[in-house]
Amino acid sequence: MDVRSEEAFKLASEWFDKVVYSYEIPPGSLDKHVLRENRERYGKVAIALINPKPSMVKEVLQRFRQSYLIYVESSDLRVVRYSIERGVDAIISPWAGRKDQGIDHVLARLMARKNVALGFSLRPLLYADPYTRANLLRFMRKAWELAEKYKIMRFITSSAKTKWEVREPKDLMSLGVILGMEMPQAKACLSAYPELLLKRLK
Amino acid sequence: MDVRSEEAFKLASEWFDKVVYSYEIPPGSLDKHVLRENRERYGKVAIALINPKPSMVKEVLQRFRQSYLIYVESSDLRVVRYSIERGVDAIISPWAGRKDQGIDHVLARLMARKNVALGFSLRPLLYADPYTRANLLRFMRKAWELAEKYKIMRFITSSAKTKWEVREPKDLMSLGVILGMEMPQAKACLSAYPELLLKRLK
Amino acid sequence: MSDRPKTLPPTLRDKYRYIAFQVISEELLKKGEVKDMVWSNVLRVLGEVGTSMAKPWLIKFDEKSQTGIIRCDRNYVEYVRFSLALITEYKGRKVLVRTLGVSGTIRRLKKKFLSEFGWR
Amino acid sequence: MSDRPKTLPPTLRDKYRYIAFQVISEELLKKGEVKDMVWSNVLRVLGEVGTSMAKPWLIKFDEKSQTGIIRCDRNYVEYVRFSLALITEYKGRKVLVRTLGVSGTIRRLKKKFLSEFGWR
Repeated sequence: MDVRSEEAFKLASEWFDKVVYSYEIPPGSLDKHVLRENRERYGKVAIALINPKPSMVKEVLQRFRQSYLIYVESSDLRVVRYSIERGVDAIISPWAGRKDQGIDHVLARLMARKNVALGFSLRPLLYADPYTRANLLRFMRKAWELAEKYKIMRFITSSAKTKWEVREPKDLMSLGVILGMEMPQAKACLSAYPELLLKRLK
Repeated sequence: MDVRSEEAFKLASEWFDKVVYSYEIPPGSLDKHVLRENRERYGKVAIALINPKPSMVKEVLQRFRQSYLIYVESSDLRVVRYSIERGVDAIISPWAGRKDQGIDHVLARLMARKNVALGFSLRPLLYADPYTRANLLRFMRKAWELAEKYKIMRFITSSAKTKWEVREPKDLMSLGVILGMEMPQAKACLSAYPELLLKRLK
Repeated sequence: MSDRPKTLPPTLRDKYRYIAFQVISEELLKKGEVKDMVWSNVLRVLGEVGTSMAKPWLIKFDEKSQTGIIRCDRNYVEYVRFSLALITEYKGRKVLVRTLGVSGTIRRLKKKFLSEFGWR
Repeated sequence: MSDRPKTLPPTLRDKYRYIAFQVISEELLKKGEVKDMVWSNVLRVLGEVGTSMAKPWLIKFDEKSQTGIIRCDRNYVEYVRFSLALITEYKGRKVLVRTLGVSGTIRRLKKKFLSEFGWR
C-alpha cells in the first residue's frame, strides 16, 4: 500500500498482490516527467507529501490528483485539516512526531465525510526507543478508536524506505490487533480498504 | 505472614495487623532456647525450613509443631511431597530455582486434603533478571490455577529478609491480580487465609 | 486555529485513576529521578505494549515528603501497582515504593491519602 | 519418585500454537542468536508480565534455511508476531523476521509452511 523505494517495492511485490509505490516529496520534486517515469515503472503510484505547506497540497491536488494517489504525512494539525478539507486520499501517521494522536473527533468526522483514509504505518515504531514506542502505540490505539467510531477508511502499511522495513501482510495485521482491532478488521486494513482506495485510479 | 528479620518485622508491623516472624533454618539452628526467645520477642513464629532433608522435616514437626508454624521452602519436588504428606503448615515458592511450577495436580490435591497452604512470595521476583522474572510469573500463574482448582489454602507474602523487601498489603495484592486472581481472592490471600493458618497456634 | 486536537467526547476520553504513593529510600529522590524510575520500571514489567495500555504518568512529586501522584488507565491500576512493588533500587540506592491509595479524582486522593503528608 | 511434576490434566495444560518463521538478515544467524534475539525483543515489547502470558519458546531453528518454529500461548499469537515484526537488527546486523504460518501442531506446521524449506 505504501513503500518508498525500489528495493522495498521489489520485496513487497513478492509478498503482496498489489503494491503502491509512494514517491516522497521532499526529497522528490514535482517534476512531471519523473512522476510519469515512476508510474511507468511501478504502475500504481502515490505522491507522499512530507510535512508540506498547504499551498503545496493545493498545487499537487490540482495537477496530479487525476493519475496519482495523494498522501499527506504531517505533524501539523492545521496542515492535516487543510489536506482533509481539500480531499487528499490519505493522511498517514499524523501522530508521528507529536505528543497526541494528531486527530480529533472533528477531523475524524470530516475524514469520514470526505472519504479520506487514515494510514497506520509500522515504520515510526521500528527505530523508536521504548518510551516513544509506548507513547506511539497509545496514540495509534486512540486514533483507531476514532477511525472505528466515525467509520473512517483505514489501512495498515509498512511505509518502508528500505527492504528491511517491509513486512508480510499477516505481520502487519498483528499491529492492527495490538491496536485493538478484531482479526477481520485488521484483515480489511490490508485488503478491502486498500483496494477501495486504489479504485480511484481507475 | 512471613518476614525473616528484625527490621523487616518492625516495618511490616506498621503496615499489617498481624505479622508472623519466620525463623530460617539454615542459617538458624534447632536450638530450643533460641526459638523460645524468638517467640517471646515476636509472638507468632514460623520455622522456615530452607531446602531441608526429609529427616529434618520429620524432626521439626515432631518437636515443634505444637508451638510454631512450619513452612517448607524447597526446590526438590520429593521433599515438597514428603512435607505435604507429613502435614507441614505451608509450602512456600516451590517454583523458585526450578523450570516449572514445582507442584502438580497430585500434590495439589494432597495439599488440599492435608490442609497445607501454598505461599506466593514476592522476594524471588525482586532481584530476578527479566527472563527469570517472566518465567517465575508464568509458573506462579500456573500454581495459582492449581490452587484455585483444587481449593488449596493460599497466601501472598513478602518473605522479606530486609526492610527494603517489605511491601504494603495492597501492593502485595497486586501480585495476586497479576497472577490471575480476582480482587476478593487476592484480598483473602492477605487476610482470611493467613488468619485461618494462625488459628492453629491457638 | 490551533495545532492541538480538541478534547474528545466523553465516550472517547481515557478513563483514569490516580495513585498516591510514597518513596522510601536511602537518599531522598528528586522528581526527575522518580519519573525516570517509574517509567523504566513500568516499561520493563509491562513492556511497550502494556505501558501503552496502562498509560502511567507522574502528575506530581513532593520532594520534601517524598510522596506523589501517578495517573494511569483505570483498568491497569493493579498492573502499575505491581510494577511499583517490584522496584528495589535506583542508581545503586535502595528504594521501596509504597502506594497509599487510589481515587478517581486528584482532589479526593489528596484529601484521603496525602493530607497527612502536608498536601492540600 | 521423580523430581518432575506430572503432566497436568488437559484442562490445566497450556494451549499452544506453533509459528513458522524465516529470518532474513545481512549475515546468517545461529540458533543461539535467534533465541536471544526473540527473547530480548518479546521481553522489550510485551514486558515481563506479557511474556509470562505469551510463553514464547524457540522450538527449532534450521541454520541452513534460516527458518524455525516458535511455540507460544494460543491467545498471544498476534502479540508474539507483533514483537517479531518490530525486530530490525541483531548485534548491528540488519534483520527482518517474517512469519510463514501458524498451526496447532508441529506436524501440520512443517507440512504446510516449512516443507518448501526442506523440512520434514
